[in-house]
Amino acid sequence: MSIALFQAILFYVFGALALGAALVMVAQRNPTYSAFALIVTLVSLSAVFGLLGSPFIAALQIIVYAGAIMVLFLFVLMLLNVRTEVRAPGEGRVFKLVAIGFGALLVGEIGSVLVAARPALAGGFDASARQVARLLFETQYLYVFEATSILILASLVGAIALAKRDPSP
Amino acid sequence: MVAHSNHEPASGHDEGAPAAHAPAGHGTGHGHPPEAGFAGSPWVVLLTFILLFGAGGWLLRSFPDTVPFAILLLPLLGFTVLALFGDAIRDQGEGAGACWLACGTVLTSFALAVATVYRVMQFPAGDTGLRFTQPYLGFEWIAAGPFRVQMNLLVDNLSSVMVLVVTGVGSLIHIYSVGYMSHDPDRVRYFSYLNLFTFFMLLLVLGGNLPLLFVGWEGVGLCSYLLIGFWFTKKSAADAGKKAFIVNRIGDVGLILGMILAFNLFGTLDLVDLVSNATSLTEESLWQFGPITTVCLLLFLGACGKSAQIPLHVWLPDAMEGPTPVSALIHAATMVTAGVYMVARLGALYSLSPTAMTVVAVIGTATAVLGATIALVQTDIKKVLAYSTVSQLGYMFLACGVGAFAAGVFHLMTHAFFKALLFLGSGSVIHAMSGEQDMRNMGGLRSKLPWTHRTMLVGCIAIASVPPLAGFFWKAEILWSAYKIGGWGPYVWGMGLAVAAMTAFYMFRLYHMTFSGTFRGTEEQAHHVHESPRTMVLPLQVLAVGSILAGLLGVPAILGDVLHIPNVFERFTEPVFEAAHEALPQVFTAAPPAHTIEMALMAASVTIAAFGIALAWQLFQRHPEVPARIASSAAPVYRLLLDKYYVDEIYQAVFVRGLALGGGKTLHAVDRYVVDGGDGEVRPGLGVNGIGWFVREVVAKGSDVWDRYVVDGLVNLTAAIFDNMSYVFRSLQNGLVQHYALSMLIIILFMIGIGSRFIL
Amino acid sequence: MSPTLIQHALLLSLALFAIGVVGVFLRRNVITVFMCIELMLNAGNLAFIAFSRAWGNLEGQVLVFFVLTVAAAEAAVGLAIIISIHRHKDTLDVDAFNLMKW
Amino acid sequence: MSLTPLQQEIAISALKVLVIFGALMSLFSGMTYIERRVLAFMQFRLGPNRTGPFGILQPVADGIKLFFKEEVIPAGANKLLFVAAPALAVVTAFLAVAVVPYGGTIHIKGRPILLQISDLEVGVLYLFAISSLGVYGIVMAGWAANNKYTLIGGLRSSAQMFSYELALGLSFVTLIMVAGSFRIRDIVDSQAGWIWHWNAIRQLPAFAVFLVAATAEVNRTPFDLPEAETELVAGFHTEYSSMRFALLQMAEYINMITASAVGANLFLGGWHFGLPGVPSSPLWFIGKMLAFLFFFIWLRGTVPRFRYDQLMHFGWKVLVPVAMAWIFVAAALVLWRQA
Repeated sequence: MSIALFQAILFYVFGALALGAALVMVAQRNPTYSAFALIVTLVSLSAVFGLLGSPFIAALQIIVYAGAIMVLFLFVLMLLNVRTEVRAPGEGRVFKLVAIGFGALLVGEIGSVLVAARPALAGGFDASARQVARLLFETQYLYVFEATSILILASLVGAIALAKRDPSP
Repeated sequence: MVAHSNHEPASGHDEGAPAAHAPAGHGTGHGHPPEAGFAGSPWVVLLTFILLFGAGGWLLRSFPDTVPFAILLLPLLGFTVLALFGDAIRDQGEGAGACWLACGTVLTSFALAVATVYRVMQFPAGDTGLRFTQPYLGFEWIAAGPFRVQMNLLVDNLSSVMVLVVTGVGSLIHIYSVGYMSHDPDRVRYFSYLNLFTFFMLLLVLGGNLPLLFVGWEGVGLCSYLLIGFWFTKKSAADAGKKAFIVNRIGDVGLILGMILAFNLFGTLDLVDLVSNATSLTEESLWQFGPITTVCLLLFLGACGKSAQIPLHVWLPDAMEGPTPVSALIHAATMVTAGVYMVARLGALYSLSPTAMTVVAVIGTATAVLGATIALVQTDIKKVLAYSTVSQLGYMFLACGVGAFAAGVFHLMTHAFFKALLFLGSGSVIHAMSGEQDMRNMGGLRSKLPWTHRTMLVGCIAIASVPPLAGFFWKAEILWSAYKIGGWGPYVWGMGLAVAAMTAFYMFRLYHMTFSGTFRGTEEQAHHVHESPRTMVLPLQVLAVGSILAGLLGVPAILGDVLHIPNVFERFTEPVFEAAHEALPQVFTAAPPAHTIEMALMAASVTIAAFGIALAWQLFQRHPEVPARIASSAAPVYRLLLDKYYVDEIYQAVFVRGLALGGGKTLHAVDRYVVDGGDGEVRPGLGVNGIGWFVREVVAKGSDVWDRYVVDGLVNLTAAIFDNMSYVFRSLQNGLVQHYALSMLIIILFMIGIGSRFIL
Repeated sequence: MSPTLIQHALLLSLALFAIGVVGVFLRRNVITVFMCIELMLNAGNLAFIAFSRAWGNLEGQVLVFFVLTVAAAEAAVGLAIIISIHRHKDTLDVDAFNLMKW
Repeated sequence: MSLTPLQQEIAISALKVLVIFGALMSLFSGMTYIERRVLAFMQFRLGPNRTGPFGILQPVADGIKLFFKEEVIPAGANKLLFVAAPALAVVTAFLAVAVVPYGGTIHIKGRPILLQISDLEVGVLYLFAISSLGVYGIVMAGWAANNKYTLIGGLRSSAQMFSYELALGLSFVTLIMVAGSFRIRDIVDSQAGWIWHWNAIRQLPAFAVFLVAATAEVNRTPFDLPEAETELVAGFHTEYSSMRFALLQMAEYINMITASAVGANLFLGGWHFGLPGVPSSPLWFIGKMLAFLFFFIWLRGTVPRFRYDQLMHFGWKVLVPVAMAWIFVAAALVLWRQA
């Protein structure tokens, strides 16, 4: 039993977890369950990230997605008090079948590419926060970073403006 | 490079300390105006001031490269303080204190500027005699691929002169404003703007590369907008502000494009490198619109906007809506000369392109003439000065255009003195007349405003070229260098001479209408007239002295040799224009005439100036009734001048309402009479209708059948097809997001499918 | 850690992405649809990470960083939009939002 | 030894986990007693003093009582989530402890053993991640019980944790900048030596922000709005009874202990004594942690509760700006020192 095997096992465990939770999320009619399922997916994904040797992104994944975004989702769900989806009588069935068919086609297409592809494995891989930060702040990405800060600000204002009750009524 | 970035952060850190408190100290220094003093024990304040100022001085001494930054940042600091705490200060009843704080910052920068210039002069001169330092803030401002802009200033012979002018005149005008604005409730805001303007102007002149210069450029534009519209409740003021802003934008487009092209051309925007790269290029021939010419002309467009040259001169006269000190500082002394500064700064570049030089000279001359002629008849005292400014700026560009950069900058400096003096004087007059600006309601103020009168007189003499004051020397210099280039030089010289005469005339017209004769104002104006407070008179006196002495700095060589007065100014600034002057001989290939001619020209300019003065005296002192008669006899010309050549109206018609209405009418007329012309009966001719008539009578009948069955048939068929297909397609656009998403997915799959063919 | 593992990670990301895509079509609740989109984004992140691991190139990590940022902004605005829509139409059924048609 | 190195590693880690787990459990039960006792003294009461000497066995009694109580699951509740919530809460609470170091390295039979379950390179970020997951337990509990008090309690607490996590994180940023690492161990070691190297002194503003934010983060007075008895019965765990209630309580206390441990590590120099001469030892760390715990209890005995709007206002308009400002200052100082 070696470290690599250990990691591999963990990888498959978390991968399966993510996959299963994702399926649950899509299959589930109750949006709140879907939300929790998605959270499980995200957390196990972050574990996968960690196993793929990028602890920084793994942490960020949980902080941003699980910690912020999904809480927002849950808030909205509770605020709007969303009920379970009622099954629509008949109509839309064809559409969904077509959609699933195309989804399968997607899997087929990209899967064929991926299966055929033989990814390499670089040695001496170091994705520590320090390295990522260097790349982020010492290259052209700095401007993108600043731009994203502006984006965040804009979305902040936009979200407030949108969700604010209009005072008139 | 003298500056080393290694100790920059440290010193950049401590330059704040002295700056932060020196103004407060100054506040206490002058700070006992009748209105209010500083709260708290003055002794404590004074002591802290002394200590901190000493500490700051020591630090600046030990890190001399931070001094220019201190010069820059002091006014900014003043602005910040006033902008953040201004209202609080005012509500504390310390408004006057705030004003003095503003003055303090600028005065301190002035002191530092003097120190800097002194230091620059200590540097070992380069082979050209150029002494410069490039203080470096220690970081790169923009680093985008090859486009790198350092955060560095440039202090050399030229910019140090400019800094002296800006801070010197600026501080005087600050002090003046304390008196002038003392009754204004918003004066704190006013002073914060004034400080901000000073900061940007200093950035403009000190900026070590075009982008920094551009920041200052835009900044002063902004401040000018803010200050013109300072009394924004008055619609005319607000409109004038907007006008200035917009017109300047037109110029700025040129400046930006020019910068971009310049970067493509030289691969750098650093001023020093620009000049050194420029010298390596070969000059273009006349009327060859190569890259250099294009760059120069684009930059010159920017200069036109900022320095109010034809065709962008229209904003400057309206800018007089702002407070008079603002007109003095921004629209006479500093900002409007930015264009001249830039052209002179890039003289090496311009001198490579005869085309650009010619354009500059021609535009300058034209503007000079235009401004002078309009100024002849204006009756609003500030309008006269405004147009005089326009024409003097034209003079400066004329100088640059004929390659006399040093003379142009010299004119710039002296003009800053006496034009600021004149504006402040007029401000004092207006102040005394309680807001009256029309000279027809003035007169006989000589006794009432003794100091204003004396100083104004000095200003008038200085601007009308009377030796040995400034005006005479630079006019002689510029005209001579215009004449000696040969070619079109003499014509320019003639124009310049005429302008000189007109200048002398309208200045003394202003003088006489204002100060001599009898008082023509209303009664309560009469007994209300009073000499301005000390704070306003003092700057006038200082500026007057400056106007008298400044001229002696730049005595033309020919006179200097006789009188043994060296041309200090030219010798000091010469190195900056070395590169330009080297290139000039290829541009102006005329053998310089003999010195006797120069003497003659000088004599001519003196005599014609004297003539102008005498004429003004005759018309407005001896026979005040004559001008009216002249005006009526030459009514059309008079109206033309009085209405400023209708330029505003033309712009209004062409650009504002133009294409909507004026153009529309024309087009309509053309359309109706030329295109449509002649419909067989009424208007015979070969317009559309003529042809139409022919067609209607002959061709149409035949084609009708074809038309109805074949053409319409096809059209209807197509229509039918689309009509039916629409029923199919509209179901695609059913507003259901998911359906759209599906179609999106399908397309993506299609694309992936194609792409994967290549991968596999 | 072996190349096959990387490959499986990529396949996992593909599977997640496909699930997200299908989910967008299956679910009629706007919020769930939105969550499916988030899932797709995550699949993309996974692919980025896997590739960056494969080729020892950190740019993938940086891109994930930006995806996270954008996702956060998007979630904020999107949920705000959903709330305001719900306020007007009082439902979260995507089929109800069909004003954008001929 | 017949174990392969990997197995040894795993065994040691398991051992560490067990030890820490036991220590936490006992500390938790101890805390319930100590808190009641101390509060009682602060209010001139006696507090629990019947069971055992000085009532030391009180926690045991409580445990037994809770254990034998009836489990009640409300009819309208969402069973799955209702059951899952306490578990989630406790799990996240325990997960956070994994990266908290409690001493340097000790050597047993020449084998270096790190006094820490796992020394993550992104320890601080991990802490955030886990603490942000902690919200879900509460939200779930509040929502699943299908009761308006619990729902409001859950929403409140999640909103509160949200807002104060921000301040908490910002207060850590400066430490990270100064230590130049996300590794908690590095941050602790950056405070070795004299006492004024402690971040609590060197970075007083950050410390102040941390104290407030941490108090809010663990829902202690004056920020215990989620279970504001006077308004919300018992907040999100109104409907819980018996062991699930005990679990929620445990989660709260474990969170508090974690917060104290983190505070002791990041701000009070962890296992360093504060004088260059004195050898560093886990004892100092434990002492500091206990001091923090006492501080929390003290607060509860002293300070009245905030109003909800005040809480939000304070979090967003005071705490966050202060932290930001301090970040700017600290960054400037760091840069200046580097130059």
